[in-house]
Amino acid sequence: MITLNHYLAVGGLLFCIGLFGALAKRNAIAVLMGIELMLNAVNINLVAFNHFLAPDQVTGQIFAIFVIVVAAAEVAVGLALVLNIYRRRLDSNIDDLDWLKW
Amino acid sequence: MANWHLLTVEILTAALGLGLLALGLLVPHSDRRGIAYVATAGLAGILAVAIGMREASGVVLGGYVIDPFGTYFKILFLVAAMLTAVCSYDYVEKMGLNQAEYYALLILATLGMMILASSGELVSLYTGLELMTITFCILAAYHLGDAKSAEAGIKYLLLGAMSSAIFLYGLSLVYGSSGTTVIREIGQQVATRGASPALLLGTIFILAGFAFKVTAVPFHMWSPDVYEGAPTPVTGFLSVASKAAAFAALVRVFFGALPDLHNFWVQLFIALAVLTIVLGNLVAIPQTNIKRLLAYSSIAQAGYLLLGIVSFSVLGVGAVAYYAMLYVFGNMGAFMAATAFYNNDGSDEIKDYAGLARRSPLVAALMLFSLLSLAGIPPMAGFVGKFYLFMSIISRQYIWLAILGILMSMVSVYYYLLVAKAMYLGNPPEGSKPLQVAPGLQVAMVVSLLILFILGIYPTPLTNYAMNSAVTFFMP
Amino acid sequence: MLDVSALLFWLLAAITIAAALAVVLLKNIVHSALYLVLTFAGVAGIYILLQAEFLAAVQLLIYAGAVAILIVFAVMLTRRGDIKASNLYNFNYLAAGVVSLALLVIIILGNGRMAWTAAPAPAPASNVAAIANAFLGRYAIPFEVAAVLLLVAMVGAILLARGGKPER
Amino acid sequence: MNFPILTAIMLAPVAGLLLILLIPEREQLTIKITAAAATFVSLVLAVLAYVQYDHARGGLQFLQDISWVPGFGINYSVGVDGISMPLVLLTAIVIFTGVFASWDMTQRVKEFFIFLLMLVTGVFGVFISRDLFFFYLFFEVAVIPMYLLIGIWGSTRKEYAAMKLTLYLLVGSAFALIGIIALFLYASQQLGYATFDIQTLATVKYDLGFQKFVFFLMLIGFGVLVPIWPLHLWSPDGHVAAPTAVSMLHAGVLMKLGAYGLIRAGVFLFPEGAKFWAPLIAVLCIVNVVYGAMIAMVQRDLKFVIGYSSVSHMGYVLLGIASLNILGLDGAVSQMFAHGIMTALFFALVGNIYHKAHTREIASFGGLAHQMPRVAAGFLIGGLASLGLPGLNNFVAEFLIFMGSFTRDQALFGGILPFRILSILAISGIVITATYILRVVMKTFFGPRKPEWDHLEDARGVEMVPVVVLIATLLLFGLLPSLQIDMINNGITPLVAKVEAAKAIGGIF
Amino acid sequence: MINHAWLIPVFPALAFPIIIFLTRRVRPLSALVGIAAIGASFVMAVGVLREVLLNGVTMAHPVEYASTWLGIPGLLKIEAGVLIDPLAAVMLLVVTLVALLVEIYSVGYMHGDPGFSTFFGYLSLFSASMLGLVLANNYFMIFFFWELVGLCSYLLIGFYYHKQSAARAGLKAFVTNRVADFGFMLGFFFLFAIFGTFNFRELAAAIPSYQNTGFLALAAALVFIGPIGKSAQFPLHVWLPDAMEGPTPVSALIHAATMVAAGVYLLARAFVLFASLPGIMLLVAYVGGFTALFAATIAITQRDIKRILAYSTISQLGYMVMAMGIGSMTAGMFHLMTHAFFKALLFLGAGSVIHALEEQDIFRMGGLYKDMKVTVSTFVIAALALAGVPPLAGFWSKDEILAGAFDHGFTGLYIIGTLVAFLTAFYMFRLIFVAFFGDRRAGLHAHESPLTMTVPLVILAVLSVVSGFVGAPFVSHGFSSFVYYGEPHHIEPNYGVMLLSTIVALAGIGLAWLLYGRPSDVPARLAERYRSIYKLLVNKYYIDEVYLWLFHRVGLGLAEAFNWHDRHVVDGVFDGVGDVTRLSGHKLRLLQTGNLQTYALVIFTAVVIIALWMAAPVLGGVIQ
Repeated sequence: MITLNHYLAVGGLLFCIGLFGALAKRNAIAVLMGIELMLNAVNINLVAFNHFLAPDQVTGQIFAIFVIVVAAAEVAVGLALVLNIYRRRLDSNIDDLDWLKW
Repeated sequence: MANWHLLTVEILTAALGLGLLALGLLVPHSDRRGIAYVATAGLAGILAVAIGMREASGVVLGGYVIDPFGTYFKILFLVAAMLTAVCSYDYVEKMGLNQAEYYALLILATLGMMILASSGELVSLYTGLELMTITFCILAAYHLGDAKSAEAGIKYLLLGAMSSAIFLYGLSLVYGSSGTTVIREIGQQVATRGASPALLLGTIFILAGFAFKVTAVPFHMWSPDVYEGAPTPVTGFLSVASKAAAFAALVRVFFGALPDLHNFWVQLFIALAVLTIVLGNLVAIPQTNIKRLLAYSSIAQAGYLLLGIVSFSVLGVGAVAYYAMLYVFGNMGAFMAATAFYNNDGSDEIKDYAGLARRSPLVAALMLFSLLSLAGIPPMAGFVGKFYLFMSIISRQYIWLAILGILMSMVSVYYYLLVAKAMYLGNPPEGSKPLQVAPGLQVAMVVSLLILFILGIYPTPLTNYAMNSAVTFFMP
Repeated sequence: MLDVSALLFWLLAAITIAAALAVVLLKNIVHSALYLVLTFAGVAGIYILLQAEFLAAVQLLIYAGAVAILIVFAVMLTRRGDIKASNLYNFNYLAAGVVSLALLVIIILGNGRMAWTAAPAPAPASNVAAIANAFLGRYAIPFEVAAVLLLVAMVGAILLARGGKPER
Repeated sequence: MNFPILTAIMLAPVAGLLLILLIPEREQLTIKITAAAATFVSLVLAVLAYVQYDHARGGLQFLQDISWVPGFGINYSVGVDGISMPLVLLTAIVIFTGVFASWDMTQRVKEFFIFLLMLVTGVFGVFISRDLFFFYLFFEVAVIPMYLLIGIWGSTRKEYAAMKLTLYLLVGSAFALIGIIALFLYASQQLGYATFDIQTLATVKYDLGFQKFVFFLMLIGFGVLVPIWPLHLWSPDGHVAAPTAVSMLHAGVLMKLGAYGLIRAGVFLFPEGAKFWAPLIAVLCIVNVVYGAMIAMVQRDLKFVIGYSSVSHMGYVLLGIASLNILGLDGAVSQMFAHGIMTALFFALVGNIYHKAHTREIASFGGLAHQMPRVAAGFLIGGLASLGLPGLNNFVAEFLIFMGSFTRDQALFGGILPFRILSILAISGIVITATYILRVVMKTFFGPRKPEWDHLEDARGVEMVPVVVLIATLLLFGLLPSLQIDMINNGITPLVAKVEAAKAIGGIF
Repeated sequence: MINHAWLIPVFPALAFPIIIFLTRRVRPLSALVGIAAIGASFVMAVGVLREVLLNGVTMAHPVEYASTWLGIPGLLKIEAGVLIDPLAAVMLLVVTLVALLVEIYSVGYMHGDPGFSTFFGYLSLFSASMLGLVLANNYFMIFFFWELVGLCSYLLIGFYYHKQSAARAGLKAFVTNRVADFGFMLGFFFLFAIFGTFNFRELAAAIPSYQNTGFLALAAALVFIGPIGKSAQFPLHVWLPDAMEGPTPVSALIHAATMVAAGVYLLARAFVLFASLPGIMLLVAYVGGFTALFAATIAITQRDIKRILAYSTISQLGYMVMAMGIGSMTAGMFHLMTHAFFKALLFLGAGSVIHALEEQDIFRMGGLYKDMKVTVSTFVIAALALAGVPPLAGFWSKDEILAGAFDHGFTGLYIIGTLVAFLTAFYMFRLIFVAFFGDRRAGLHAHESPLTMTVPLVILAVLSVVSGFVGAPFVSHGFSSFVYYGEPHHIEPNYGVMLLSTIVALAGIGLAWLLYGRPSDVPARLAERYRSIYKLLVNKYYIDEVYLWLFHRVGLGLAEAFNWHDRHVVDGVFDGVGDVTRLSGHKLRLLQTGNLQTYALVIFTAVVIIALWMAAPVLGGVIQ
């Protein structure tokens, strides 16, 4: 029997993989990918909760849709910024973005 | 439905923002300055409406709460937006084109904050939060000619996205353990079901998300970089309004949904407050860039605001509200001065402020008194705010916390006075001229200065409003 | 014994996780992007298992379609140097691994200790109708906000991607 | 309601300040005259109030109440009693003379007088406030103008000194603030309503632990300003760096804020706490007196001598407070007044010398009495006041303090050490004081004429205003002390009655 | 007249501001104001004395009236009052008379000095203070004026402030007196602590019945420190010789006749306190006796005319103190009075010489008697009086002290006293023979002083001759039945003592003549022979050196140490706190690396840490 916890475990795993990607990758786009993974993990959680705990309402699914929308917006702006920076520095590595520090 | 009128402020704001976007396409380039005035006037109008609605209360669509607390913060955002708009006239012109978009984004960010402050439901809270965050990313990167600005934008975006991911994870856990996203209902569920591991974990995650937005240490690290890189008026707006909005939402979530867990989260907030106050103030000392200095100082200010949360009382929330409002004037005052200086000399370095008092008494005075207000020196408004905050935590017997807070605010006096030292004690460089400040900005400066004094000397009306708005969270 | 849905779950879970791992572990960013699409698809499958068909469709459309394409484009536009080493780790990947693992343990433990309280009511017949109702009813405000948000993102993306004229 | 004389005293400088804002910078004389006029109004009103104070009725007089923040029981309420009235007068005298002592100021005159008047407003505010909130508010208002005044117009390591002073004072006031808030919360819980009114707060019964704790906070908070050893270092540095008028106001009045706060918000509200900590205060006061005087003896800069002498003299104030009886406290308040006038005189004269000679190095002087007989005479009189010569105000004050502490019958350290021994040790300071003051007089003013100082002109014209006014004040209250002591006693008696009514407890030692 | 006695100090007190502020530029007027004021006081003092004699005011029944100067209800009453008894009346007369004569003398002596007017102003202030002191009816008031006379002494010693040595001498005098005043003040604080009053008569009434003599003895001993300082008793005598830096009339008035006698006067005023404490009395007696001998031995080797007189003064003051100590207040006061006359005369005479020669070293003088007849003859009369040659004033008063010591069984003190009498006669006549007789030194142009100076000399000379008779044992109802402690008594003449002291005085004069009366190398040979003793005496037993060492090495050393401690340790600690704060800011700043993934890492690490910190409720259990 597949329980809620199974889904949550998948969500958790996905979240942490995404987190690892976001923390450990040099390329800004890869970081964005990691973030997308994290958001997907949240969505799995939301939908699973919706399915197992409160199926009378679709709150979780609605929430997930909003998350997807926001994620899309974030990606759009994020990629635009990456392009902007790339054009200036010919580089999309985050390591090098340290003009602002201390 | 019957109570759509409660949304007047939000609707007007959205209309203004979108209208400006449209206007930007219609108005010829040479005449763009008018857009700035329209934006300012529009904000002023909305502000008037909001003040008129300050006592309104009601719930729209079951999850959107209009109450004095929310309206208080909306007024705050509008004031901040107005000051930012006034402050931006020259600055934006210097940055280049796209003025209409700039003001539109400013206003839409304000909209996001309003949603955030009034949401009684997690989904709209999240969307409001993201509207604000993404708009700010764009605004932070708005100085297209400046590589630092882009860096600020991407730092804010990526870190903001990561923090909202964990925040969202927290929301999902809270949703899972209570079965609802309406804050009031969550509160009821928590009251009946009690604490559970996932709920507490969710609380921690949510706290991390808010801590990021309010720049609580150690979630603060984005802010100095972003503040430094972003266009100065945007930094001002970001540092006051987005922080205030996050605090408003934080209060709603923690006091509305999780009051029964306060024994749990108060400890976390204490830790955050201590770290924030200490680190913010200490690291501000060696700063040489005014924006960075203000960034650290505003980190420290967030720590003081957290004290109000720690106290978990009407007084505490009221103090947070009061402090947030005068913080608008204090911090925006400083940023207005910094903008005026940047417009003339193109520098944000404190050492270049030498002799500013001779070159422009008004700008120097505004900077000085704004900083003193931030430091909590009477008769500036900041003193009263800090007074309430410390009162609130002492009433909870956290005397050590109060001592720490006050001592660290004396450290803050040190670095604020370093700025004062440059402005007043230093001599202006050879051949420097008096600062040219646009009349509109001058008016805004004088008004801001006067308000700082007035709120410090006669704080009663605002105090009453702030305290009354805070009562909501402690009514059975 | 394993029933069909369980089998599907394990399968989808395995694909999703494996693809996700590939996204973060591979050194070629183009490959990463492709595996990302696969992950999104896997997640969409899980949604179906959870009876959220509409959401699965949205997921496929927006994520696997739009977002992934956007990313691939971006990868192409910012490509420079050797594509095989376009997606390397930074210097603190070890710490990142430790933190991620620790968080995983915490999440699993926290969730695992939960006694989830299920609502008694049965699932509504049609998700789609319920979702539509919710969008235009209870969630009208976030819906509008999301619309504004997308507009903002669009404007912003155009502004930023177009770039400004250099400093005067 | 009658004419709000106290508010008028406080607002006269504000009015002057606003007027000065409107005067263009180059009209220096007009600015100075405006400042002098504003402070003169304060002075006249203060004298008037002093004379009109009804001794028979006693207590707080010239009351004025305006509700300010009702929710927190904050009222703008002013009034003076026998303790604060002399200090209001002191402030008025010192600022009035201070304006004249700054008459030779030529650099950034406008800002200078603006800040100076701002500063004095705060000082007046503290002394007239009956509301603890306003008390504290005014207390802090005085600090920042001080920073700028010292930082801009000072000398000798001015930036360092200004920062040091500001931080010391603010850190001190931080403790006081905590104390005030804790007190307020405790009291409003006991009373059932919120109030910051000092008289009302004094009616509350605070439990012993609370008293000890809060009094300690007050001791640190106000002690810094007194300044109590070892928190005193801001004061010599600050004195030295500050421009003349600021030194006058600073040593003359600002330090008194601390002692006043300690009496008003410390002893009056927490008599048992005061009893507990009194021995510590007494011990520290000996350090202040003796150690401060010893250090003054080896200073090379005239202002440092006076700076450390202030540390030493304020030690007597502490001794008076520690004695917790009528004589001692009468003396303490009287000493606050007397020291204020005396030290203002010193700084006015040293400022005069410094302005003309551009140095304050004692070793470089000698025989200045030849060139500057009036300054020398004034300085000598100041010195005599400082060493407690009869006929001058300081003598009366010190005498009362000595009597007060001497008649305090208490045994410390389990009965081994009578309080009296502490007081004897402190009194021994009069010998050291005489030594260093007269040595300075000798080295600076006596001895053969030095031709290199022949260009120095004696004080004359407006420069003599501070000298004459201050000396006259010292003589007036020195020869007719009843004028002062009756007033002070009027304020101290109820306070001591409260202390005596409090539970008898042992001291910290 | 008695009822207006409070006016006596008021005249000169008014003269002071008048001279300083009004008449300073018109010198003759200044002198006139000063003299007129003290003259008026003198007239009133005579009137007071007359009324005291006629109206039966006695020691037991004085006249006292007072008004409150400073009162704190129930706690403290400080009076400004007047207490007139024979003691005060005599003292008033002595002070006003000497002051009057000195002021007249000063007109001549100070003629041409740029500080002429100021000088008269200070003298007036001094007279006022001294008279106030005499009239005081309580300890507080006596202390008040005690300090003021100290101030005047300081001002007048340092009158020639351009001389470094004068300035130093003034400082020394003031500080030394401060030490004494500190003790004095503590003493009457103790009295106040015990009895709750400062008033002499109230104390006199209360003291005899007080039981705790130990405590009282402490108070008395402390009070006695006051006279030790003011009357220059060992070990606080060091200031008086240096005080000779002041103008000579000042030395005559303040440092010989009046102010230094204030200590003795205080002992007389406080006699009831001491009389009840035999131990303290003994202390007083021996301090006095020792000082008398000690100072006399120094005087025999000094060369400076004023210094010789100064040590002589110390020695004589020691006599008076000794008289008090052996219980004979009458003798003490008697000697005070006669001493005031002849010592003032000696100083004025010396002043006349200095005025003429501008030279103070007696060995550079000689043969002055030819040119300065009045000065020298009056000086010799005074010296005879001081040496105790009958029937001059000094003889009677000194004799009474010696007789008192003998009668009361203080044999030791009696021997000391007699020895001192011998030494006194010796050093005075050493001075006279060396300075006034013998050969005239080359280059000296001595001339007699003007009339304003010589007339006071003559008057004082007359007084030095006759004033002794008021207290001579042959006179009935003399001084002893007038100024006394306890019961009036008549002193029986003790012919043995008289005879011995006369012989001793003559022997001293004779020895002086032998050694110094004609050219001789004996003194030099003696000095060579007893070189170490001679050096000890010339250097005044090195007491100044010891004090200087104590002050500079110990006092200033300690002060420097404190200063260093304050600047480095205390300031170091607080600055250190500041530095640590600043430094930690600088270090913490480096955490901000600029790398956004590090920031993210920190955020998530923080989340993990918080979760682990809260592991108990989150992972391991459920909070309540």
